[in-house]
Amino acid sequence: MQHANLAVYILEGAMVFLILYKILSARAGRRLFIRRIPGLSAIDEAVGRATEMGRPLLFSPGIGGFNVVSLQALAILGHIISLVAKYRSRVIVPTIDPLVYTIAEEAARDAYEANGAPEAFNRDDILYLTGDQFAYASGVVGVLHREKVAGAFYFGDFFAEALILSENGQQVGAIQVAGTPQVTQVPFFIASCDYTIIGDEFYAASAYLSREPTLLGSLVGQDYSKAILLVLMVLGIAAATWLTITGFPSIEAALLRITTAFNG
Amino acid sequence: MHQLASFIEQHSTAVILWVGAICTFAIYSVLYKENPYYRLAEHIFIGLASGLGIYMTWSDVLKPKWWDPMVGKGQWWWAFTVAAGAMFYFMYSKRNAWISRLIMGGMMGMGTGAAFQAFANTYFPMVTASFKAVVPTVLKAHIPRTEPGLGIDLALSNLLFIIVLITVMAYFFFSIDHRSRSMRGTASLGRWFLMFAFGAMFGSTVMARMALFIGRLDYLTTEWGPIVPLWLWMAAGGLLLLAIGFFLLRPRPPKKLDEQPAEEVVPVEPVAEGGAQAS
Amino acid sequence: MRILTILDRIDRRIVYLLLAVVVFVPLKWTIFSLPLPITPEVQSAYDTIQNMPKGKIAWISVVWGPGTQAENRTQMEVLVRHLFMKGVPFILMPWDQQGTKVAEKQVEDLAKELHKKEGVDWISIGYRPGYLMNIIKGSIINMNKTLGTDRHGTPLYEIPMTKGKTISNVGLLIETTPSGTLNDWISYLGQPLQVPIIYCPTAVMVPDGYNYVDTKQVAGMLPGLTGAAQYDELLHHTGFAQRGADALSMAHALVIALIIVGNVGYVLTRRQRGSA
Amino acid sequence: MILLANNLAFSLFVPQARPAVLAAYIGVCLALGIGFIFLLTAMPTRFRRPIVIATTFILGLFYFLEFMFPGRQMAPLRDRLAAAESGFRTAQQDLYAVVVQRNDVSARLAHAGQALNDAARSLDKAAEMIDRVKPDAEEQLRRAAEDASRWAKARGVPGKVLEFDAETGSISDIRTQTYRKRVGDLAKAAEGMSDARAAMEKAQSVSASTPPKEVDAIRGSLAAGADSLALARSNLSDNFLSPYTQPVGDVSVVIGAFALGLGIYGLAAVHAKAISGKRPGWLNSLAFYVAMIAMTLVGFLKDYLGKRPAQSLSESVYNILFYGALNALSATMFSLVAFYIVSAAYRAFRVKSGESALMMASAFLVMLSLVPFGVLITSGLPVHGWASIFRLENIGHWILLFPNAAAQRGMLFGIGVGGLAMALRVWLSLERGSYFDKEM
Repeated sequence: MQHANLAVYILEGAMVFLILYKILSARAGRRLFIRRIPGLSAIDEAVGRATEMGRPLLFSPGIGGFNVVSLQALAILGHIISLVAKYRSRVIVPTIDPLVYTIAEEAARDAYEANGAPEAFNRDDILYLTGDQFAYASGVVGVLHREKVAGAFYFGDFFAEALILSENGQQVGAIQVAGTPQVTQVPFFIASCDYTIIGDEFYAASAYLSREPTLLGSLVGQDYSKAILLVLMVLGIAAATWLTITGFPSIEAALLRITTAFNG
Repeated sequence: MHQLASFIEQHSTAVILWVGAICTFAIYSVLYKENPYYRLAEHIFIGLASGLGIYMTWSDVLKPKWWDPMVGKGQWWWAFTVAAGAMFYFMYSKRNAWISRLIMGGMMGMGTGAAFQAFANTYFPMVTASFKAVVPTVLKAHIPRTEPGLGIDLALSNLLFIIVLITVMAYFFFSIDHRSRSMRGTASLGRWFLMFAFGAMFGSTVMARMALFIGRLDYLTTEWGPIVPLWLWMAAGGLLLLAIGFFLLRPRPPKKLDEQPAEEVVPVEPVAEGGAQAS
Repeated sequence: MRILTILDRIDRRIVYLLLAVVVFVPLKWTIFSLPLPITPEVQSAYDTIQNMPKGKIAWISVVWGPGTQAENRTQMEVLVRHLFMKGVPFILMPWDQQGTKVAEKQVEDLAKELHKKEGVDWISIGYRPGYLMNIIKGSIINMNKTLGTDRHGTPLYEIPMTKGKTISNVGLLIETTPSGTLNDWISYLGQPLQVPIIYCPTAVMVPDGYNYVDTKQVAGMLPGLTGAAQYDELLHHTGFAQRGADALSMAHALVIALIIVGNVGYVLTRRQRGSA
Repeated sequence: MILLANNLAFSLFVPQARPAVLAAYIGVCLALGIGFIFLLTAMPTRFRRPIVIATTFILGLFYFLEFMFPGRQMAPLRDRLAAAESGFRTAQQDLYAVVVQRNDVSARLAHAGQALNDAARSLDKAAEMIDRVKPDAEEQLRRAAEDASRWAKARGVPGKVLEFDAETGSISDIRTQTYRKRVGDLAKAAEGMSDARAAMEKAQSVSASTPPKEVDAIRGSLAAGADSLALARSNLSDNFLSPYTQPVGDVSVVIGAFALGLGIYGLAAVHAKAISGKRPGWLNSLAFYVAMIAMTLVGFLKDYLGKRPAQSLSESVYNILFYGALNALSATMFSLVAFYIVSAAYRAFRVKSGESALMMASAFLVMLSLVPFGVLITSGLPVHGWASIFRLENIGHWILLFPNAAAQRGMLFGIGVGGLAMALRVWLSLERGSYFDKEM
């Protein structure tokens, strides 16, 4: 659809309202519960192990451009980098987008400074590896092997190169944790990584890791939004089923109108 | 110079085929292990791709959208974008790094403002597409209005579709504890369905990926192969046999296979914690 | 029991070598040609060409480049073979700079094999950059003027095959593609002029392609390399398509065998460890 | 609103054709830009964060509002078109029922006829509206074009620049462009309506005795008619911001392109350090430089050397580097997945847990269903009838279409909502985390 209609005003309006409301109430000090996400607990372990072994880590923010997914990947990177800086370990961040590259570099520098070790920050660890999908993949494969990384994290948009990266990481014996909103690549990460974050656990990751009230509130708001969608679908299914049984023309007309509104 | 030029131009097809074949072998060598040839190919690859990136940024973006309107059509105001672009480079300044954040913030704003339209266009149709009837039409006497001829098979499939959809969505509720009584069954059922779907995605991708490999083999055998002299084929075949022989007969350190079977493939013991993932 | 534990962890290099052999051997030499069940969409593609009225010509659109030639070139090959055998003349229309050379060479080879002549049985208009819709719409008004010249620069109205022909002589469109160009053909040629379309997508695009088969917007489809192989079988011919399909089958068989072997090894090793 | 913004743009942004004047203007722009940045450096710290927040919000607002405001101008016409479209869709569904289920045909046909009659009335009204609106729009277009040329003459802008402008759509002539699009859209809507009407007339002639195949074809053209009405409707929905989406998009793409230098600078610096320090592998870094410079150079040379021998040489070298090296490297790297998919399947699909066994089972079934030798296993079963559902290709198809599609959709809803929430937080500067919390 080119422009919003009533369906958009109601549905997106409700979702935005719920998310903002939950953020505000969380900021006001309401305690919120978040279920366990096992793969994310493994991040600390991977960082600790890499420090013990004296080998670096690798974090790939995916091959997406400067978009919402990459921003979320950078938020996760921020958490990992401050862990790494605390342990005085190393993390190599190969990037494919110049803007993602600059933000990653700034985040890394800040994290080392905040942990009192600005001299431990090495600018060469944040890499820009061209904008080409498979040139990027070949570069990451090279880094995985040459640096003998002890842990690899893949968070962001991944496509066909997902399996190339994670299989090579597997070969060098790295602990690997991955998460991507590209659902078709999830099975390949599951097959070759130790932990895989599935679906929108990817967007829950920064809230889970930082326990920041704003993010926790947003996450609960997202749950309510999904509940709205679910209720809407259950109602639609009930109506469609009722229609097959009774054949009321009014139900048919209503369903047709809703479908038209939702499809623009 | 002239001779080189005319040689290249005359033999450019053969040169392209040879360069392509060498690059192909260099990349495939990484399957055995990371080695200097792969490393060289990787660096050349990144170099070529960056070079092409620079050239394409000019020829596809800056020239048609910026230089031509500005210089060719007198739209002088495009010069302002230079200042905006220059703001990125302030990230290297200690005191004025915030200027780069200003332009970054602007770019982020543009991306996020468009998210509302993207959401409506991507996910709204999915909502209505899920309005599926789950009762076969044979159960009642009169004419069906929508979905005429909904047979038992389709009705059952629809029912399964909806169960999968609901349980999978339930798995992704974060503010409800999965250990709670109401959620335990639903969420774990959702996870089972997820794994089943992942298997299907994996299985349906194999064919497309194999076709890519067949494509490379086809390139090597039908395009590059015919221009390769016979003696080279034979030498290469001999070398390959030798290499395989060496690999099979290579001295191996004695290992206690029965005690630590996972060691050879995965030097680091995987963090085996229940429920994290399937492998 | 050592052999069983080995099954549990075959070195990945051996796995890779097995794959290379299993794909290469059936591709290079026709060792076995597995009989293929013919699926309806391939059969109807075959019937479309078989039932083409006399005096009609075909358009072949080449959207692919060398990246997907294993699939798309093979699909084109089997269809061109059928057109040559039936004596249907065709115009090759390449839209990809690199694909042009590969496709033209393929047609030249086939023409030599089946003793067909360029200009009488086939022509190629050479690489054409440009917006597909404009070319289709222009051709509907005046085909020979819009398409202009063939790849050697001869105007189409001087070539015996196309002399005096218009869009109404076009009785078939063959679309060989690795990307989403089908919609333009359907909306500007297939639906308005009722020109049957044979759709040849790559394997990744096949699930989507069945939608068009269901709605009859395409007359037939050759799904990836296996579709081409089935077509070859309909032509009673054994070629690269058949070999490629064998290679695909073998590769899948290898994956399945490896999974079985791995599980046998895994179960036995575990049992052994459990009893020790 | 369009008029106001456009008049402002008209008087401020005048294209300059004479080279000297143009150079001066560009120079002044650059100087102003530098001055602006200089001002920013002097900005007190306490204002910095609010300015960044405001910039993010305002630039996000453009696309937000562009989506949220429905186009006011043609609203009644769009409503008519929507009504006609819904009539078409209803009739289409009825005909579908007629084709699939042969009982109660007459009731269905009556219902379809009713819907089509309603649609016809809506179409008539819409056509009336178009006839009424179109002369106005044409008049406005004519006046806008006249204004533009008069104004151009008054300011000494050569007509060539302006005319050329109108075609490609730059900010200086957005008014003309907007009206031209509106006139074009009206014409297209009328065309779509006449197509739809033809389909409708055929559909009205359907009777109980029409052969099902024909009914099905008519149903198809009804659906196509409904689609073209929907297209016409969405084309007519421009609001006051829509004409600016193209220029705004161009500006953001151009500004983004300037950032490439950051990445290339970083990449070049790493390799330069390796070469100057003779670090292990410095020869590879040298190869990187050679490749990058060669590719950039031949790319530009082949475009800008004109017809010289050196040009054709650089064209051949470009072909070798692009088709020979880059393409082969890319395709080979991609095809590595074929190997990794085998080793991953071998290692991961074990009966270690119920989950991995389940994943293995579905992968197995789908793989078998796709290849000839798998299909051969169940080729003994009948093609039609209930037993056909056990044929492997049908099982595979069913898995992809039902459980797989449902699970994907369930995941996608979560991902969509998560992305929307993230976008909302970034837009309103509510996001927390290292980069977003930093003091400026």
